[in-house]
Amino acid sequence: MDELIIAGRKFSSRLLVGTGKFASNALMVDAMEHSGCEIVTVALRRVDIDNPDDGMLRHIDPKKYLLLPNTSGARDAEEAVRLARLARAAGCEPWVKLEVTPDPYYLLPDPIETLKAAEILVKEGFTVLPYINADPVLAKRLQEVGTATVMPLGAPIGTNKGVRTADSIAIIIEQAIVPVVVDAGLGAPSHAALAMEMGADAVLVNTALAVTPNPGKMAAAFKKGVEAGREAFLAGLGEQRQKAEASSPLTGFLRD
Amino acid sequence: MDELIIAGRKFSSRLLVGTGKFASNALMVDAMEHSGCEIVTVALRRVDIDNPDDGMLRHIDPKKYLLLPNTSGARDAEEAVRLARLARAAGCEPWVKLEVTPDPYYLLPDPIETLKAAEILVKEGFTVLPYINADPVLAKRLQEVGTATVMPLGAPIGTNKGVRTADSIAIIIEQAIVPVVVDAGLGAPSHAALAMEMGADAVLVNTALAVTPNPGKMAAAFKKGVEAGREAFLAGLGEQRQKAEASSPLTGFLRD
Amino acid sequence: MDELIIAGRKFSSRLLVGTGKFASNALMVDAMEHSGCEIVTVALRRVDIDNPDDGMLRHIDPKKYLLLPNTSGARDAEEAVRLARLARAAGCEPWVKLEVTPDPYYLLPDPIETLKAAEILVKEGFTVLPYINADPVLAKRLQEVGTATVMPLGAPIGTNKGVRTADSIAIIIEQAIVPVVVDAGLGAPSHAALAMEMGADAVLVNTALAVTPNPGKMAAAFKKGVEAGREAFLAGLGEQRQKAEASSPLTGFLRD
Amino acid sequence: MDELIIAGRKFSSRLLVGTGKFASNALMVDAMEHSGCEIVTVALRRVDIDNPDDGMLRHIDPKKYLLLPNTSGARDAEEAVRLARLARAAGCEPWVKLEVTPDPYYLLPDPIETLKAAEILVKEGFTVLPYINADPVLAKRLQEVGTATVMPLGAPIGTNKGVRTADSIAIIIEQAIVPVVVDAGLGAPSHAALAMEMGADAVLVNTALAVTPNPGKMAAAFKKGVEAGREAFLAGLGEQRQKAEASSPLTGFLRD
Amino acid sequence: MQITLNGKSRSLDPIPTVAALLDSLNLDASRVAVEHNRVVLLMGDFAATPLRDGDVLEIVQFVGGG
Amino acid sequence: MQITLNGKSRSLDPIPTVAALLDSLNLDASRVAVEHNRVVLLMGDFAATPLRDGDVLEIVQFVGGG
Amino acid sequence: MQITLNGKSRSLDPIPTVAALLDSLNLDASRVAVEHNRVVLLMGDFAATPLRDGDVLEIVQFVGGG
Amino acid sequence: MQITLNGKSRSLDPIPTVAALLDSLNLDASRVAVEHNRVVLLMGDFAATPLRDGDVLEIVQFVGGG
Repeated sequence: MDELIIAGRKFSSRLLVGTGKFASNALMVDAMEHSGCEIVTVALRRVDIDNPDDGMLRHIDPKKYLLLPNTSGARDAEEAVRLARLARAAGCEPWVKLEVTPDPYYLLPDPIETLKAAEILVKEGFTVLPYINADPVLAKRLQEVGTATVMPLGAPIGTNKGVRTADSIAIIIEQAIVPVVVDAGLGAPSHAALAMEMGADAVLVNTALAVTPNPGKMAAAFKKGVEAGREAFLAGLGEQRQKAEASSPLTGFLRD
Repeated sequence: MDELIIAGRKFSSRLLVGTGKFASNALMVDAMEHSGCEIVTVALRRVDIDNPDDGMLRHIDPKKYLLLPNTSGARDAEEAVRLARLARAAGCEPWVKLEVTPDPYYLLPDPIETLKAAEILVKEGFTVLPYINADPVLAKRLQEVGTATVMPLGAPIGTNKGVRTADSIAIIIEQAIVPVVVDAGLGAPSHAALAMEMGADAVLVNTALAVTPNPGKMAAAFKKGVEAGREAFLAGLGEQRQKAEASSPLTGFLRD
Repeated sequence: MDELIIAGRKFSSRLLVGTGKFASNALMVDAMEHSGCEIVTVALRRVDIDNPDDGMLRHIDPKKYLLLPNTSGARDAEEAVRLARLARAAGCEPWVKLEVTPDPYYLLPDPIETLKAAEILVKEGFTVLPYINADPVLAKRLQEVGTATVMPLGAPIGTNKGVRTADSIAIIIEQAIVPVVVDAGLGAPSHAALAMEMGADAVLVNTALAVTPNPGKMAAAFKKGVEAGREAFLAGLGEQRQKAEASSPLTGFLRD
Repeated sequence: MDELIIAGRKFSSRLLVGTGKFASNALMVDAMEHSGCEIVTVALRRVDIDNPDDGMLRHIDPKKYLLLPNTSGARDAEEAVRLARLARAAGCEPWVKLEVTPDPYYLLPDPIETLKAAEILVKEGFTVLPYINADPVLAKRLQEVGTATVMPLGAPIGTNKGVRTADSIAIIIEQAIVPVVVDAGLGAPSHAALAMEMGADAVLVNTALAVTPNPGKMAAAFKKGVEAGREAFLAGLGEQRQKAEASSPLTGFLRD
Repeated sequence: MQITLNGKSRSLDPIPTVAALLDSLNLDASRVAVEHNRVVLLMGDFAATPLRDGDVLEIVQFVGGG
Repeated sequence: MQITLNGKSRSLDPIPTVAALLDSLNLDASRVAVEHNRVVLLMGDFAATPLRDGDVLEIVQFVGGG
Repeated sequence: MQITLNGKSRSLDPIPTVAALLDSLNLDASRVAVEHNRVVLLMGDFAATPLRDGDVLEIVQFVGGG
Repeated sequence: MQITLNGKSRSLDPIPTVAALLDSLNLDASRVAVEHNRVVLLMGDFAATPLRDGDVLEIVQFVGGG
């Protein structure tokens, strides 16, 4: 049985889903269900004191999904650590998708602050899944401090550009001792399939599911794309060739 | 119900499978079954008079699969027409995958001879599925003479390079009045998914299934890849963006 | 001395320039001069009887530039042949850039009509430079009927996309017995350099020079790009490698 | 006059050359001269006590070239700092190409150690040119501590893959307040031209010049490629378009 | 009393504890997380955590995020 | 009699028809297609198609192909 | 007389030759090419080519093109 | 005396200074850089830097590098 194991915990789905930007909670849940995912990311934000809503959490069945709080919004290690602690205090398991993105335009991660926060959070007993640039050396250092995965980006968040960082991600995968989860920028099932064919252990998708008119249908498509890529990776893909190779016999033709 | 209709005939699978180069008939059948395909291509070759084998045909259940004879090996229109007629005489339905490939190295199709043969075969009542270079004008002319599909190549046969001709295939799809089947060069499920996301009606795969150690598993992977791409196309894919777009809220953060 | 030879005529420049779409004749001439080109393409159009201008021809020094009339606008072989004959009657040498583009949206060439016109024009003594899709088999057939070059497109006219058809152009170059001139779609010097590094004999550029605010400067840039690519091709480019290779010594470091 | 200014010092060439891996000092000098470069990188290694050679330095005219010592071989900040100090003590100006590459396979830079070393060296008065992964946030942080440039890699050292990190480099350029020098992986003049067209301020090349049979000729080609890209960037490149745009007039044709 | 709540200063009638504050704001203690003077509180501590003049509180909840 | 079969010349004892030829070669008529002097035969015509000296025959069958 | 010139029908006072027509239109014969009833004329033939009622002429010149 | 030179231990007849050491090794002081017990020396200091038993020296020079 082909299982994804993160920090000793087994998952049968290799598609993680983000819950941001959906037009409604109903569409979000529809996407979650069709995706077959077992891990969903959530963010922490201030309660609007003057007109509080009762939040989106009640829409997510804690028996079906592992809630993975992210530290989105954090601009440095300290803010990320505060958010992780708040999430745990709010009753989540001590898992955290570590995001430190000082740049508001491209939301790219800060390698220095991310490593700093990862060290602190690992020491505090968190299972840390860091969102990073596709930087093989940084990925190694994070694994050395004990992160449970590395989550290199395929392209900047929300761009739908696909695996633009393929060369670096291939190196990260080759050298990884923990699961590699490709995060950010995957805009189509073919992107997710490609990441999996390269040997990624899982992918995380949000924008592509949230911005389509049919989140449920798109989520089902991504589910198949991820499985397709994984199965092809396990089956063994052929090399790319320069010269053509006939798929029909080259002998026994009429004229021969 | 999302059906592929070729020459008035309905198919629920959008993955066509070629039967060449498999290590054994058993592996070929395994791939066919896991692929969920309803159309399989075959070639015609001289019987080896001195030690005839009883052929591969008995391994293919004619109730489950539409046999699509190709004209592989033909170097000009005349040879292609002879092969098509022989295939029909052998008891096949009058469908033909038209291939005219004078160049033995890259097995690329000849636009002139292909159009010539297509005209003759259409007049003789064949349902013609021509294998062509990704040439939008040629694709148009073939449709004008009445071909049932156009089958532009993604990359030379057997190279596994994927959809290298994406720009031209996008134009062919935009202008097509018959199904567009991307043929040749698709080496991974992500390639098939991409073709479908672009709006292709179907894909044909052979080498990628035949050269892997696990044809059945790879065929299942391609089945999912094709479905993933099709469903994503129907659901509506997002645009690629230059700037990032946060998937988590940008307001309400601790510091604000 | 590295010369480009077309139909026995020697050229020292490998950059051909189109004269369309310039904001003024002065800018056109500026681009021609900075490009170092020796061949410029022109089109034929009806004189506006009611207010004729005296044309752009007097701006082009026939001693410095070989005028290469194109058959732009032709939708079939017959129209292309008429235009070629008119151009010759107008006093041009019997050279023609053969363009047959029935499709008004993407202006892609028609392989059938192009071959038909090429045969007629070659018989009539024209030096024929056909603009074609990147179709290796068509390129071969045109050479067999005696065209002086083949001019495969890198991308549709005016798109600035670069050499999107690299795989096919590489095959055309490998198999060519006449100069291969990459035409259309080259939007930047890096595109022209890439084509030349691949072994193309020359490139033709128009839009990229006409649409920039500084045609002369851009033409000079393309001149250098073409020369850079040609010289690198002649010097011998290195292979792409997967693993890195240090450019500094790996031994004798402090710690060793 | 279009000058490259690094740390207040003006250069007319935007091509930096590495001196590693040349088959002979003569070929190295030949490449340097044809490249038109004004900055050359060198490495520091232990003298072989038992049979010392008198080094390559005497082949480099200090009046023509600024010697830029690199810290290649350093696996952490401390080793990099030691090397920089040794280089200065050896009589070089206090400029250093900062390289910290713990990974011996892909020689990719360590973001954490690189930033740490940069801070120290800037404080000690060095002009620091750090070699980094194409990480926009790291690039920003290095500029904040006072580096004179950032040198993001196009692809791993010696791979000749070109600007594989284009998306990230475009962001680095957009946000940079110091010159951006694309370093590593540039294997052909078209790669260098592309980097310059994107708005890079300069490029550094070594392997592509050292591994060719004709370093001098290749260096001249890169010189032109860099100038071509720079001039095109300054002239203003056109946008890529999806639809074609005729370069010949669409009206006044015979048939109209 | 004056406290700073989610970045805004507020004056309230004296309230004994964090739990009481949540009550007064009609916030479900099980749905929020609270940082009290930069110290994160466990839910169990809300009732035992006295509120004093000048306290700085962050009250957050989960929202959709990627 | 002399015939050219799949490109090779062969001398055989006289054989009356294409069907008989297939028999003599142990070929299952239902599994092959036959071109007789450049004319494609329908299976039903094998028995009715006389074989003559100098005839040129192509006997083909389906094989795996893409 | 009636002729079709560059696709438009025109009535003119009788004009003897193509050369004369170009004159009357102030067109420099050295800058244009002429197709007369679908036959391309060499410049040297303009003067010798009579113009008749119902003739179809195309008069073209070079313009910028790629 | 014993010193560690470029990572290798060496026993030498007593040598007074770094400059003398370079001499004895036929190394051109103007072409090398020296680290003495982890302290980088300026060229001008070679003569003034005494060599003692147990000293650790690195003597490096420039080579081609990218």
